[in-house]
Amino acid sequence: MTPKMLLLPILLPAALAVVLLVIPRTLRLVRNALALAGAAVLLYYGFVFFALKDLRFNVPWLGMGIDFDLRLYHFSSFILLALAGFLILITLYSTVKMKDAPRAREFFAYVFLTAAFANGAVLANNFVPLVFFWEGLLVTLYGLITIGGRPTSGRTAVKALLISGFCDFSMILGIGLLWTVSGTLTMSQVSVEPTGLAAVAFVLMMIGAAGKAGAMPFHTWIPDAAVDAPVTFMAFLPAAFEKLLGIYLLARISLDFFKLRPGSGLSVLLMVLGAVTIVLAVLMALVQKDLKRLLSYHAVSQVGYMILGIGTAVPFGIAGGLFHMINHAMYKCGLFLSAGSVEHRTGTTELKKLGGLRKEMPLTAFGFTVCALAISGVWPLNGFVSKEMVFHGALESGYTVFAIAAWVGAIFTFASFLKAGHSVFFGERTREIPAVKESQPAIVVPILVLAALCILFGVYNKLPLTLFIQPILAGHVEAGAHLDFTSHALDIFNPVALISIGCLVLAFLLHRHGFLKSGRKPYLASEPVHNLPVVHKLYDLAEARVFDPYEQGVKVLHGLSLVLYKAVDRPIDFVFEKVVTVAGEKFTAILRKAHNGHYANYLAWCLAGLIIVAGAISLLAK
Amino acid sequence: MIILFVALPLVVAGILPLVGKVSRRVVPDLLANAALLFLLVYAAITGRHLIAGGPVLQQLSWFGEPVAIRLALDGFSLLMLLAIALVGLAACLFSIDYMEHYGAKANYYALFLVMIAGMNGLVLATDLFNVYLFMEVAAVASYALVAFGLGRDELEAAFKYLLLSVVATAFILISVAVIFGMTGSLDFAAVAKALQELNAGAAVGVASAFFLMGFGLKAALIPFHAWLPDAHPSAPAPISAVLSGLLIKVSGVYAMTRIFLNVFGLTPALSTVLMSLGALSMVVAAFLALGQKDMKRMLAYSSISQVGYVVLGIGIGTPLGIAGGLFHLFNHALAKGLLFLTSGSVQQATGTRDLDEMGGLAKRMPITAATNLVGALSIAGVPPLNGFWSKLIIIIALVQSGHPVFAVIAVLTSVLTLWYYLLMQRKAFFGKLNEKWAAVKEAPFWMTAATVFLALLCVGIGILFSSTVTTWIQPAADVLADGVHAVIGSWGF
Amino acid sequence: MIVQTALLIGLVLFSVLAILLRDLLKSAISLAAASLFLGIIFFRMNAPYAGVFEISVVAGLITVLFILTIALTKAGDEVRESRVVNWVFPLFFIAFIIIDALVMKGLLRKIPALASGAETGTFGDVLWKGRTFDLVGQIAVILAGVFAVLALFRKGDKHD
Amino acid sequence: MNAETIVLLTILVPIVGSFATPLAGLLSRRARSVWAILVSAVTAVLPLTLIPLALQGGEVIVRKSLALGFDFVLIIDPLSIFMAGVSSFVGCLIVVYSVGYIHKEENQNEYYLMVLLFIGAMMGLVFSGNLIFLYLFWEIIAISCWRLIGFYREPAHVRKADKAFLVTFFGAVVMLLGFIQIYGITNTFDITAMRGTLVPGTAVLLILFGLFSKSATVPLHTWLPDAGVAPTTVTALLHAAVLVKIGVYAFARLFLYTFRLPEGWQQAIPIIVMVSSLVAAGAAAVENDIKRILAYSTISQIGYIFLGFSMANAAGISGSLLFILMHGLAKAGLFLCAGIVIHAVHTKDIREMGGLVKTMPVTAIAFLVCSFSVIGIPPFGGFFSKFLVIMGTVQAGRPWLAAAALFTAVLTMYYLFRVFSLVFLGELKRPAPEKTKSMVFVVAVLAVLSLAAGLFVAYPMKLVNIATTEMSWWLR
Repeated sequence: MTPKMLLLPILLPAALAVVLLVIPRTLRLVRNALALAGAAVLLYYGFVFFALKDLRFNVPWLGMGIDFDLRLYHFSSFILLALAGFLILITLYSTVKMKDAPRAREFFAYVFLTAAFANGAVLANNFVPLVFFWEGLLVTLYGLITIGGRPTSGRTAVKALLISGFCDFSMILGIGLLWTVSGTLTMSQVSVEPTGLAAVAFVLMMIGAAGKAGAMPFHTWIPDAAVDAPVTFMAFLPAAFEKLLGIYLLARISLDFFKLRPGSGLSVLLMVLGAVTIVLAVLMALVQKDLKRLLSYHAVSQVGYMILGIGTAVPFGIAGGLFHMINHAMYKCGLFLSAGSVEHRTGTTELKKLGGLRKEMPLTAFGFTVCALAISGVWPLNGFVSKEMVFHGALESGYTVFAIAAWVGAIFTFASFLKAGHSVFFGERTREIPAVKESQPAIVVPILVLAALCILFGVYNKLPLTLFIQPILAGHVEAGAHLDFTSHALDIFNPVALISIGCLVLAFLLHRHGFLKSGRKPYLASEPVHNLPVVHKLYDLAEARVFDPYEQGVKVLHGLSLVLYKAVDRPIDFVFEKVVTVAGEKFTAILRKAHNGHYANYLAWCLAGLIIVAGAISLLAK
Repeated sequence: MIILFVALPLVVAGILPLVGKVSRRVVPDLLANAALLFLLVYAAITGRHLIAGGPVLQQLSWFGEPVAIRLALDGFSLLMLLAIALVGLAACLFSIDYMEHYGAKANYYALFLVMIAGMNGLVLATDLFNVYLFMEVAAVASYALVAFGLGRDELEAAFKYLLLSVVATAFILISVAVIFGMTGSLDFAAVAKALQELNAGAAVGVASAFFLMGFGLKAALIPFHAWLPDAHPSAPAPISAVLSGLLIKVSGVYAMTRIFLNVFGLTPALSTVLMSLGALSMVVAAFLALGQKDMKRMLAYSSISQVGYVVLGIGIGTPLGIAGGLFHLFNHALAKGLLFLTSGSVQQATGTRDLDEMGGLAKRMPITAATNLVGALSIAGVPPLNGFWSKLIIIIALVQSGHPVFAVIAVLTSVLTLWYYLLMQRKAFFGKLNEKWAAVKEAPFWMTAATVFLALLCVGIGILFSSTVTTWIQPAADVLADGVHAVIGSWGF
Repeated sequence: MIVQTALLIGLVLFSVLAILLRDLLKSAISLAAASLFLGIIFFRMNAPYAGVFEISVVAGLITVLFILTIALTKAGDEVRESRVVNWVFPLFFIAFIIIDALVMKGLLRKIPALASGAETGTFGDVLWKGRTFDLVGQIAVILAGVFAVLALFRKGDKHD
Repeated sequence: MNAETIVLLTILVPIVGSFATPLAGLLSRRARSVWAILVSAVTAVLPLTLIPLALQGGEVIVRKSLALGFDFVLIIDPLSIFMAGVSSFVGCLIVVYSVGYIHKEENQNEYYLMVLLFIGAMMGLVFSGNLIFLYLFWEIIAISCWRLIGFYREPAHVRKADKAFLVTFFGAVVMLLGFIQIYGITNTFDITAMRGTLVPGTAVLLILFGLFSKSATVPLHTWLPDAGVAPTTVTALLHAAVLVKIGVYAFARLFLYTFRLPEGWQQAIPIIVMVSSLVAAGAAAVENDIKRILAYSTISQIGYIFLGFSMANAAGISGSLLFILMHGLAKAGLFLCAGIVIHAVHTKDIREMGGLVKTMPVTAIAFLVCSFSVIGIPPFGGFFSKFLVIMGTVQAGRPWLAAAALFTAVLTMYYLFRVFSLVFLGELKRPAPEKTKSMVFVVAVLAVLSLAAGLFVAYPMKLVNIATTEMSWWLR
């Protein structure tokens, strides 16, 4: 297996993207086949690389320490495999879902281009190729959102681009600082104490990673995209790819590049960011009326768990965060796909209009339920395991307040999914939607596969933990404590597990109370929480995007531009345009008045001139 | 045979009115232009290798016995002769067509040649009184030529010009008398030698003050400039070209430079006065030009401003400064002659001199517009034309001789100069065609030929500036840089 | 000395009068008187030739010419020239006179006395031997004058 | 043909060719356009033949002495070859574009004459090694710019052209004073003889006046947006590709290759240019005339190039050199797209346009690609240049400036996408098909080039690295 093979995961999808773009609309089947074949090949090589574990491809590129350096090691091979997996599921799903979409060819091209960039970013071992592939995703992000075709998708695409662009630029600044501190751009050689300038670099790069993952301050484009962008995009990028890449980089930052100390200021910062993201996002999710927006807020909230996990800087917590990353990718993608399947058949995802679809769409219903339970952290599923590890990590790190925030998040997550599940699948049938059949197999199969994986990773969690997560932490265990998470993963007879189960029961009661209070209408189950005195006000403000940093940011940008334009540019132009010309005319007018054509005047000047000249010469001659 | 420069034009001028009786137009044109062409060729070719070995002195003899006509030709006077011949020829070519509707062409050419003869005589004179006399010759001819159009404002302008010049020459005469009184002789060499021994600083100071007033008025420096903005615009175009291009330089700057540098010797006091006068006229005239509505008045003020540059250059006194000043004198003669000729073509084509009425003439008169552009950019000092090099040398000399303030003023004035030339371009040629001039045709053949001749000269000198400087400007500058010794040593008769 | 200054004041008086008088005839006569005074001053400063020329040519010939033309053209009426006398010129003129008086007297005393008569010989030899180039110049001025008259008083095909 | 003849040809062919265009014009309109394209193509190819010489990193000095110390010196080194290549290539593309663009306008003879003169003077300036000849070509470019901006002959346009000429002439003449002050110290105008001399602060200020006026940095920048009244090809040539690069090239040639900047200035220049970049970006976000927006955007991006050069470390300088290439391509593309849009919709106000992506797909994609490259988003070329400039700034110990640069980059993204969404997205107000094929072709070529420059950045980078090491004697 020559090092050159490392180029394959980048070049194959890129080439395929070009081909897919070129294939005329009529040859749709050929296109689908090609896409699936390409994804399959990528998956195969994902496994091959995973088995291979170590490979390095390094060729000089721009000089000055910048060379095209790709490195395969256990962490990147794991992410590569995961990316390939999701790619094939999404491609399969899209062959049907995007069948009659106007710009389907572009969609497939962007999907594979994203895959190429993502693979490149994961494999990169020099910061410049990393940034090159990392920011390349911006282009496809913009392209994919505009495919939504709704009038506001252009605006949302720009919003997503600006937010991600801002984060990527701050990451560039972070990398620049890191380069000056560490002296080298090769990622594998960088390992710096995060103090002083390096701390600033850490924060900036963390912003980059969190921005990509969609954490709190940079998340506002995801809910808008949920409505404006195609659902396949939501399942593909915000649910799976972005989370994987974002948390991969966050892990590498806090593990490889900087030696993050548990309990240090930066770890607390991360934990605060995580906790805040969990709580606020889930509260927003609870009151959503549209299934896709609800799921998108959950995507943001779940990232909070991962950041909290990594933020604890405790091996147990970090492992929990990483495991939660892959688990979340699976069940979130599943949830979005099932929402897509519902939308495919019924044409809408409004909770009010939907109801009792479990009889007509049993498989989607089953898939949705399994994933919903997984995300809520119900026992034996993978969500439970990774959440437990995050809870343990949070407690072990000494700051119980973050654990409590996590638990609160768990409560509302389960409450909102009860509401969603109940109103979409388990309530009684509403008349607005005609009779519907189950979606085609190409849509249902990916959902079921993901549901199965959730069950597999939950029940037999030893496999992913030892195979994927453990090697990542191998190099970083300080306390020498044997990294054995698997021993008490599934036992529920310990205080932490009991508390989480208590939370679930609490959520169920909350849902039942809401359900009964609103006269058996499942989609209003969250009203009691929604109508709390102060909270109600906050919700309205949030819906009006008051807290949306992007909207405020754009207003600030526009204000600043206006100030710069009016206070600096126009005055300078005024000086050139008016002041100089008017001054010239004024001075000339004075002089011209002196030329009135009288001979006597002219003679007078001559005499005056003579006197002055004579005086000057005699004075100066002395 | 350098007397030819004076004698030939006079003789031709003498016979011209008689010839004029015979054929009204063809022969006078031919004769005048042939004379000037001969002078040009004579100056350009034979002149150069004459002065190769230092100044040429000629003591004439009338049928055997020596006559007190002493002429001296050195680098500086040869440069002036060349300039006179060049611009004179161009103006003469131009007037073939332009003077058609004025009538009395033979008289016009006669006066023109007398003026040329006067200027040539002044340049070759070796005696203070001769300088005064030949200046009068050129002046009288120019009074008549300015009033040639016989219009009301032409007569008034000519009259004012005459009266002011008379005052100026009176003061020059006083100064000549003072010098004669002090040194007992009028010959440059003798006066220079005598002044060296006499340390009558104050008297020389007063004499140079009077000279400065007289020649200043002739050169139209600011306090004494008032006659020029009236005289030049009302004169017929070729005449204002020769006036602005040559007369103010020969009878003003040449005489002042020759006397101050070669006879009196440039004292620091005189140098500062000259430089400040130059700078003053540079700035004030530029501002005045900015406000003009009449094309030729703007060009007249621009002449005052550029003569200010020349005087500033020469006033520095360093060899480089003098070279810069002389080079600018030469370039300005060509470029300003060109501009006045183009204004003549425009006036003849549209019948007006008012810039606001003109508009987009470039469409109908492309060659005139192009040549005007070349002239304007050359004077504004925009490379690669000749004006740029001379201004550059002046500014370098200013900075090197420790006058940064003057250098900044010179630089800012060249920006101002460009401003009003752009104003002229925009109003006259570069804008949209004013429908009034839709029927306007390009100027007749000889007029465009003259302007193209001068324009090519401007561009040629701009590109081959190094050979021009070494062959023509450097010898002249060396003569002046030697100061009094140039005259004492080699001019003794 | 008094005679000298009296003559000078007379000269200045008559020339100013020549300008200010409205009637052409009177001003021509006062011009002749002024040149007469000048001729006398030349004689007193032992410049006989200058004096002769001044009186004969300027006082005699030109005055006759003026009177003749005035009479011929019967343009004896006033000259309606605008009498704008503004304060600028007189002020500077007086200033110039004062400074001239103060400075020049003291200055000229310092100039060394002229050596012996530079060129001896009759006026004719001086003119011919010493100043022949001036003769050429003189001829040129006369030529210029003639052509000027011819050009300025041409009739017929004047303006198109 | 040795390097000297090639360089002399690169300078003389366009200048002599430009004066021959009116003659070709007499023959026929086609003959003239073919002649113009031929001359510009030859000028574009000639510097490319020098690239092997550049890659060896050698420096050939040609000297021919003239009067009074103004001797004609040519420096043929990687920096000048790189600049010559970039400008002549983009110039040639613009000549091809303008054949389609102005075939209906009058006085085209003068247009082609001035464009070719412009390219010729640019070649002359890039290779000249004597301060006076640098100034001479500088002014010839100012003349041709003046005539080009006033091409439409409207009174308002000509006034703007005059303003542009006066501001640049004022700056240039003050710069000349600076040159003469330096001449007073070193008493030579020859750059190669003055390498390494420390220059007094005032001379730096004076020279900066000239550089900032030509490359339109804030205090002297208002002429550039006003010059938007010129035909789009001219604004593309002026704003994007070539004219503004002169100021930047002169900065590199004078203050990196030749003189040592006094300490105070090394601190001050980056701040000035960053302020200029920010102000221009702010103005671009507010303007509504598409060409003025792109003009302000150029002023803002030029700030980056100056920033990179003033950092004087390997990353900064190579970043700036690469920036010149990438920005030249991308911004020319943007302008020419704007040209097609204006040509079709007959208005410059972006609020009156909308939804043009449906009728002008190729132009829309080209505009998007070029905007991405200008903003600096991979995989397009602009990313590498902006990245290197920022790395250089951070390495030079100025993280705050780097932060400001990045903020301006966000502002750039904001206003470029504001333009893109207002012009190409949204509902279709004025349906207008894409006009002539040649214009769309050129725009597509520029877009593809921006992408290719990004993907195959290693090749231009090789030349840029050599130029950087060659130029920065203090690093060696």
